[in-house]
This record gives sequence, C-alpha cells and structure tokens, in this order.
Amino acid sequence: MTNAQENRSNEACVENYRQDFPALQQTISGHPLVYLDSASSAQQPACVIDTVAEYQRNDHSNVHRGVHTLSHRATEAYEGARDKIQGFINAASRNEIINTSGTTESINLVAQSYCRPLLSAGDKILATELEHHSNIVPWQLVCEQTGAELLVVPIDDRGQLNLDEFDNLLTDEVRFVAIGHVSNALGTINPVKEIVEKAHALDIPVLVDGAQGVPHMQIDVQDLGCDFYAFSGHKMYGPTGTGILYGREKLLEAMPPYKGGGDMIIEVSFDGTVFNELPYKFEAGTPNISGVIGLGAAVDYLQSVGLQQIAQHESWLLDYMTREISKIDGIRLFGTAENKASVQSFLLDDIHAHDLGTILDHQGVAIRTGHHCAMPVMSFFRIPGTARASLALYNNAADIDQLIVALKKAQQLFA
Amino acid sequence: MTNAQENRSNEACVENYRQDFPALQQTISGHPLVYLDSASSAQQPACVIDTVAEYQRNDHSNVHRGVHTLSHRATEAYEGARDKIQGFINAASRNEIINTSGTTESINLVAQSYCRPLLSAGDKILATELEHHSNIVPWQLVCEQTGAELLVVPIDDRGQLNLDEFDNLLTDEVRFVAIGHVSNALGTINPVKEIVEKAHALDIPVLVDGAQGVPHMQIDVQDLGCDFYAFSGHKMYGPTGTGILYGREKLLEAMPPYKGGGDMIIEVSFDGTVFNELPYKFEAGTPNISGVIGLGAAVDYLQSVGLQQIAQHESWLLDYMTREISKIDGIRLFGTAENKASVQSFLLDDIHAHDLGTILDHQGVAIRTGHHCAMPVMSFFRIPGTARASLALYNNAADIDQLIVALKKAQQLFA
Amino acid sequence: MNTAFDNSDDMRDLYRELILDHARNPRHFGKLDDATHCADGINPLCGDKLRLYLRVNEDQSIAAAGFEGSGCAISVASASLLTDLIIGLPSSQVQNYYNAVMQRLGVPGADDAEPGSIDLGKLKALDGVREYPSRVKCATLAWQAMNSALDNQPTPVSTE
Amino acid sequence: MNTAFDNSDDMRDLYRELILDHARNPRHFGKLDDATHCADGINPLCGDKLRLYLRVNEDQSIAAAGFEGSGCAISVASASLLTDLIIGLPSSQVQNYYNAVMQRLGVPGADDAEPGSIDLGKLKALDGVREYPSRVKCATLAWQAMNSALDNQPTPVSTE
Ligand SMILES: Cc1ncc(COP(=O)(O)O)c(C=O)c1O
Ligand SMILES: Cc1ncc(COP(=O)(O)O)c(C=O)c1O
Repeated sequence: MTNAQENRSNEACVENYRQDFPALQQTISGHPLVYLDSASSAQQPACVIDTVAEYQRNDHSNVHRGVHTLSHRATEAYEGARDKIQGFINAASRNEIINTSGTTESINLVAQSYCRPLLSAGDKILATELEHHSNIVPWQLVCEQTGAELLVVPIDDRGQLNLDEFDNLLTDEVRFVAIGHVSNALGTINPVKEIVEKAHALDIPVLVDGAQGVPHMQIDVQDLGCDFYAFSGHKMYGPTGTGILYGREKLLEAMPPYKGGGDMIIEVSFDGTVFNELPYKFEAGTPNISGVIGLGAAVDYLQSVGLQQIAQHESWLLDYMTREISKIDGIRLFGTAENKASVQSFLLDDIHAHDLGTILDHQGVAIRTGHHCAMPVMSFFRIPGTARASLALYNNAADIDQLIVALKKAQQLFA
Repeated sequence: MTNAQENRSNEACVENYRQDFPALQQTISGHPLVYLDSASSAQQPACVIDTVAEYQRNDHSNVHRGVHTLSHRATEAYEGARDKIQGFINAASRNEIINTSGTTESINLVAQSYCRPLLSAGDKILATELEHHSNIVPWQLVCEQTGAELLVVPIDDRGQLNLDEFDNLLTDEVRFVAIGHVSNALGTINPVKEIVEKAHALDIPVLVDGAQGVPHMQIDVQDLGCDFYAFSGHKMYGPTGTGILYGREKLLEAMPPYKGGGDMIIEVSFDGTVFNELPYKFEAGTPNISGVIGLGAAVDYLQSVGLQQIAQHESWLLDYMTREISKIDGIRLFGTAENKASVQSFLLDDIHAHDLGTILDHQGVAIRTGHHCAMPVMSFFRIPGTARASLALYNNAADIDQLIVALKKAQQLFA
Repeated sequence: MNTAFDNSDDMRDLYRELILDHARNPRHFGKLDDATHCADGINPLCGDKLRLYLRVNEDQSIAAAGFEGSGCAISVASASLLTDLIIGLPSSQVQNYYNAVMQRLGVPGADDAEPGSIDLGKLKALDGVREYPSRVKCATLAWQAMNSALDNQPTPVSTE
Repeated sequence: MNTAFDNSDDMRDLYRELILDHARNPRHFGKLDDATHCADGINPLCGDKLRLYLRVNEDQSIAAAGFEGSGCAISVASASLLTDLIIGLPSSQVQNYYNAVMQRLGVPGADDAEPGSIDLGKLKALDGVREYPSRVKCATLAWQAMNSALDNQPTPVSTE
C-alpha cells in the first residue's frame, strides 16, 4: 500500500472527528458502537446538536412575520442557513434553495408541481433500476394521475447503469429524467453530468436525487447542470425533518405552488390570491426553523472538515472494507461498480440478512439489512435483501476490523 | 374580584412554569422578556429541548427499517410519541395519527388526497371568513384544480361566525367543511361541535384547523366528532417541523397516498406498487424523528401541567389583559367574541401596528403585528393589520402590566 | 470502555440448536394444494414474506399445514415449529397456543388474553426472542398469518 | 435583572421629530395623474403597501413625484422625504441618492455601489433605522419602488 503514510495521518484526523460525535462514544451490549448505517441516517456532531438547543433556549420565534427581537434573530438564522446551503452546492441564487422536509418531499414537489401539469397520456418519464423508492413512487403516482408512462434504465451485474439502453430510451417522447446521484443500496456513482448533457440536448429536464451524493462529495449544481437536485439534512449530519430542493430559478418561477398556506402568499382574499416570490412560494406554513438552522450548522461542519478530505478518507476506507470483507469465505458482494461511494452490500453463506444484522448488533456493529427501499435492485439480484455497511467521515479501520470479527462470529454460529 | 385568592395561588404555579422555559430568562434591550407571541410560535420547556438533544446524543438512527439497537430505540421513541399524541386528543386508534410537518401540510394533505379526487365542477367547499391562510389557500388550490367553489361563512363585528349564514350556505352541494377551532387573529372559539353535527346531518365531512385549539384546551376528537383535526407542534411547546393530522380511520383508509417514497409502501416494482397500512401510508420518507420525539415530550409536559389548569389560567389572564388594555384611551379592540381564547388584537390611536411592535420590542415586550395570515379578517375590519398579544401558560399579570406601560410609552412618543 | 464479553455473547440464547435446525430444515415447507385456508404474512420493513396454508377438517381440527416464502432463521423456524405443532389439533387448541406464544413473546396487548396452562413444548425454543425486541415480529409472523387464515381474512397480514 | 433604562430608551433615535412630522403630514401624498413612471412597493410580511408615481421630463429630470398607500411611520416618512427631495433633480443624481441611502442603511450588497460624496440633508433623519434591522425594509420600500419605476419595470417591487 503506497499511501500508508498519508493514511496514518488521515486516521489521526478521523480520531478527532470521532470525538465530535457524542453518539459514537457509547457501547452497545458491552462493545464500542461501530456505526455503519450512516446511509440510512448519519449521526450529528455536537456543534449541530448544540446549535439547535441553543437556538431553542435563546432565539426561537416564528420567522418572517415579526418585528420583535426574537423573530428577527430567528429569521436571520433561518435565512442565513439558506445562504450557507446555497454556497455549499454552488447554486446561482438563494431563490433556488427551497426548504422541504427531506429528499422525498423535494421529489414529490417536482413530480406534482413541475411534471403533473405538463404530462399527458403517452408522455414518458425516465428513471433507473437503481433508484430509491422515493425516486420511483412519486413518478408512478404522477403517471397514474396523467396517463404518462415510467421507463426504466436497466443495470448490469455490477450495479452499473446500462448507458446504451439509456440512449435508446431517451427519445423525444421523454418529458423528464429522474436519476440518483449515488445508489444507496449498491454505492454506484452514476455519470450524472453526462446524462444531463444528453437529456438537455433533447431539451429534457433532469432531476438528480442527491440524498447519497451530498454527504460524500463536493456538489456543484451549476457544474452538474441538472435542473433539480434533491437531498436530505439527516444524511449529511443535520437534523431529520429537513431537506432541500434546488431548482433552476426559471423553472421554479413558472411552477405553480405545491402547498398553500401562510408565508407563500403576498395577498389572500376569497376573490383570489397572489403568490409570493421565490423561494417563499414553495415554503407554505411555518418551516422547520430549528431544523434548518441545524442544517446550516451541519454545512459549516462539513465545510470545516472539507468535502475533499471526506471523499478521500471514505474512498480509502471503502477500499479497505471491500478488500477485508472479500477475504471471508462465503461472502457475496452486491454492487461492484467501478465508480462507487461509501456503501457495500453483501450476503454471507445462506444466513439471512436479518439474522446477520442481529448478530452484528450484538457485537456493537450497526448495519442495515433488508431491501434498503430499493426493491427493484433486490429483484434484479433475485434476493429479498442484503446486509449493508455504509461509511461516514467518522468511520475508521478499527470499525471495519470489528465488522469482520463480527461477521466471522455469525459464520461460526450458523456453521 | 371574587377569585383573587385562587388567582394568587395560580400565580405561584405560573411562576414555577416560567422557570421551565429557558428563553423567558433573558432580557431584551435591558428589559425582562415579555413574550406575548405564542400564537405565532410558543417557547419550549427545557424538558423538550433536552429530550431532543439527548435523543440526538444517544439514540439517533433511522426508524422502522433497522434491526440494530439505535434503530430500535429510535423507532420505539418515535412510535411511542404517536401513542402519546393519540391519548392526548383521545383518538380511537394510533392509526389515525399521521405525522406531518405542521398544520399547513395536514390541511394540504386532506385537500389533495381526500377532496381532490372527490370534487368536480359545481361542488362547494365551505370555509369561514375567520380562517388562517393555511385553511384558505389549500382549498382555493383544489377548487382551481377541480372547478369546485369555495364558499365563505361571514363574521360579525365582534368576530363571531354568522351561524344563520352558515345554515343557509350548508346545502347539499357542499362536499366539505373546513373550519378553525380558534381564530389566531381574533381569538374567537367557534362552535365546532355544533357545526360538525349540522354538517354530518347532511353527510358532509368536516376538517377542524386546531392549530390554536390544542395548546389552550383539552381536545377530544371523538367528542368533537370531526373527521379531520389538524395541528402544529410548535404552537404547543414542541418543535417546529412537526404537526399532526388526525383523521377517522375509515376515511384515511380510503384515501390515496399524498406523497410517494420510502416507508409508505409494502412492495415496489416498476409493474406496480402496494401501499403500506395506516398510518405509514401517509408518512413517505424519513420522518422528522427528533421533532416527533420532542413533540411527545411536549405532550408529557402539557399533561403534567394539565389542560384544564392552563385553560383556566389563560382565561383569567385574557380577561385581565383585555380589561387593562381597554382602559387606555385611544385603544380599539378587534375580536370581542363572547367565547374567546388567549388572543387580543388591537390598535392604538393612529399608530401603525408595525411602529407599535418596534416600540414595544424596545421595552422587552414581544407582540406580533400585521395581518397574522388572516387577510380576510383584516379586510373585514378595513385595516391593514393589528397588533396582537397572545398568551400561553407561562404568561402572568406582570407581563400584562409591562405591556400596558409600553403601550403608554408608545402613545407618548407619537403624541 | 471495551468488550465485556458475557455468556450471552455467542447468542445461543436466541439461536438455539432447535431454532437453527428448523431454520435449516423447515418442516412442512411447500405449497399445500388442497388447503382450505390460506394467508400471507409480510414484514415489509425487513422483507420477510410467507404464505401459510391450512387444511381444516369439518370438525375444525387441522388436517394439514404448510408454508412457503422466504425469511430469516427466526421466522422460518417459527413457521416450521408452528406447522409441526398444530397438525391434528382442534382449532380451539390452536388458538390457545397462539395466545400463549403472544404472551410469552411479550406482544403488547397479549396479556389480556386467556393465559391457559399450556405446555409449550418445543415452542419454548422461541423464548430467547423476547430479549430481542426488534425480532419479535419475525417470530410472530407465521402465527399471525395462521390466525388470519383461520379467521378467513382474505388480505395479507402485515406485522408492521 | 431589570430595566436598565438608557438614553435610547425613548426611541427618539428612530422616531425623530422630522420622521414623525413627515409620517403625520406626508408631502406629495396622493395619486399623480400625469405620471410617466409608476411602481408598487409591497412588504407582504408587515403589510406596507405603496404606489410611487413619477413624472420624468425629456431631459431625464424629475418633474413631479407622489405616492399613495398605507404603511408605518418609517415607510411613509421615507416616501415623503424621498418625493420631497427628488423633484427637480436629474435622474442620475437620484440614483446617487438611492445608492447613498442603501449604504447608509446597511443594505447588503449596497457597499459595492459608488460611494459618492452626497450631502444627504434631511435624509439623515433615517439614520436611526440602521439600528433596527427589522425596520430597514420599511425605510427602503419607497426607494426601491422608485428605482424600479425608473427602470420602467412594470411589476410590483417587494422588499421581501
Ligand atoms: C389557526 C391557524 N391555522 C393554521 C396555522 C398554520 O400553522 P403552521 O404554520 O404551523 O403550519 C396557524 C399558525 O400560524 C394558525 O394559527
Ligand atoms: C438515494 C436516496 N434517495 C432518497 C432517499 C429518501 O430520503 P428521505 O427519507 O430523507 O426523504 C434516500 C434515503 O433513504 C436515499 O438513500
């Protein structure tokens, strides 16, 4: 290993980061917690937890509508978080940053507000076999509502998109492309920029489900060129109940509101209602103020560590994990794409993933088991589910070693 | 005052409650904070803030989909909160408690999932002139989508519903009634139970916007008899980004899902998708786990104080406030209904509400000014907005006294 | 802060020999062609999925039982033990076993049911599950499918 | 923990006599029938709403100005001071005042504009607003409406 030295210094950094996360300082069944389930939901650094609590202790009030001091503080903090997020993904304008409750809502918003008015029978939406249910079901619903049809780009045995098939399916009947940036079940990084270019050549807009992209690599929405980018706060070390829809201003401007309520209007009367400007048009009702402020703190934290540093560390650790895990007899890996991030799915002998999960948990190792909300991927491999270990900036080689020990124990138990 | 004694003992209790709220322990511009803006968003007791922070420090993971210890703890806490909320409003089943991001989303869910498939041109929805924008705009949107028409029950000079007009408007063309429990702008308590009975006599379902009901009185949805009841966490001392839709199980069963995504399905394939059971069918994607757990803590807190105790105290304090404020020359009160809760709107001389807000803030008194997301109410009174003082369990007579002093200062300044 | 390996650490309390045996070699596995009752059990969140078949005699005793599907060791062993046990029993007796198992596993609400002084026999092998709350649903899946089959409910049962 | 009344406590820093005078007796209030430019300013969150009218001469100087609508003391006084000031000025000069006011009120982004060595005269009465960030939008509403009127933008301006 040529980069052993770099790696050692990495490990020292990571040790510091681990200290930032209170949840990691605990034991489970007498073992130090090894949290390998960050793709489901990441732990939060103390700075995020404290920012939210301090906000609640000192500054909370409703935003936008008040002249008093607390309302002003809350509004400044809430809108300040929007600015941070804009910078974080390099959006052209703060008006392009819509706060939602998560990736799922962001995608539903686009399906209902952008696509639904646009679609009619015979139109096609293009998604892929890799998608999370949150990037499938909203399109199925809007297809049912409009008579449009959902087409699916298939994958190969390694879990990579079949790009020839993508080219074939991308006809001028396609009105919209929805694609994940990184597969949560297999870790595949999709060639999103290339896909956007091809779709745009036919004037077809593209939504990228970035739930698994944002925590692991530097995102530049202008460089990707996509029209919408959706992600969740809780997968990037921020609070649950927060998420972002990035959308290009021109498209957002033209879309009808998704929900009606307070703050998304300029004027309401029973004769008619004038909607507010961006981004407020899409933020009906009291937003998740404390959550968004926490998300802003998570962005600060991610930027203080550095996305490049994170990507490098996780990439090294993913290699290490995959290599070590492969050494176990009877392991089957799912998701072996050339370009991958942070996730490894596997099965061991004929032990059901659910049993594996329990046995590992009993040794302090938290992994996720099941279909990972990606049933079409499971159907492709003709399995009901996998065990999945997923990495975050706070994982280290010792975590992987404990995983391997635990897997061997499971094997003994079921031998 | 005959109940002076009872009142003194009340004040002692309230002094204790005040200590539970960290935000109240601060000064603004050198004055102790007098927070009279709880109708916009209430402060949180330390037990709620700490529950959320402790959850994040020790127990966080994604819910429902995991076998490991943290996922189990998170699921138990999250579902435990649902049970608490069920008990709190006396719903018949936990399946009737849907977690949303707030009242606004709860109402939009009903408008889109229940009403939209049901409505066609010529159908009517009945709302009132008292409603918050969140209980107007969702109905305007669904009317525009379906060709239905929104009818409005007018109010009188005191801010009470004209019930004769309600009877006239409630014809068999009406498909749905949407009514606020308590007006956030005027404090009027509507005769919801009577309205439900009349509507049900014609088989018309009723949604009650309970955003301002739940914090101030004991709610029993079975006793009210309504079909849907919507409310927000942040107005009942809980976190932002949380809210509840209560719906009768039979109605919820028959409704199509509102959003598509993870957790709301049993099986997804590109050939078709089987939706999950209640309540999960309506909870697509990762929910606001920490927020809902905080909401559960808020329910515990409210129940430990006792809703009856709260209602009694606030009712006494509202009387006191209204009496004291009426003594100021040049005060105009808006909202003088016989049956009121927790809110008083007013204007002073010809001082614009916005100026009043700034001057009061400078003396530590936080009130809300403007249209309070109830522009139709403002139009009725032909004013652009009011100043509004709203009460919570932690307010006391000293708060009111400070308000009065501040109002007199404003008067001097503008004299 | 480390590794206080205790005796339960090898998890033999959960994965007892009898459980592993029934998981590896499930009894009565396969479709029952002449079933009179049938129900699906689905645990959508972990992917367990099974279909339980029963042939019930005129006198309400269980003539035959079988199951198919896929699941973890706990759910397969539980289905195997279940089918093995109930064949030949009157359905009222089966109901008693159902109640007893629910109680034994600490399923909420099960305490209200008749306790009954049943000897659970081999079913005691499921006892360890009680300490693993996230696995209780696996152990009860087949039982709830059986219950719903006997109630002749046509829809799939879900434990979530 | 109480009531450290300081000198600013009477808020005369914000509500100066000149402000109160212009708020009570706004100059040039009312519709301008022969306006060449017009724009709305709306602050949806506090309900301020005004329409600004301008008549611009061929040589781009301001021949007349007026406004109507409703608003708080700060926004009305600001509109009154604005109209009072700009009548007779060349529109380039008006632009300089706009930049200077934005800077003086600390509006984000305004620092980039040319500073200019303008004597703000009566406009200095708005100085106190800077210390009340939630009121800055009130003070700038008329100015932004004017800016957008001169740009001939047909849509209402909102400060939110
Ligand atoms: C009566 C009423 N309905 C609805 C709402 C909207 O609640 P939220 O903004 O929490 O969605 C509010 C609060 O602003 C309200 O007072
Ligand atoms: C790729 C992907 N898309 C969408 C989602 C849905 O995110 P959320 O549940 O936060 O809405 C997830 C997370 O579960 C995901 O991994």
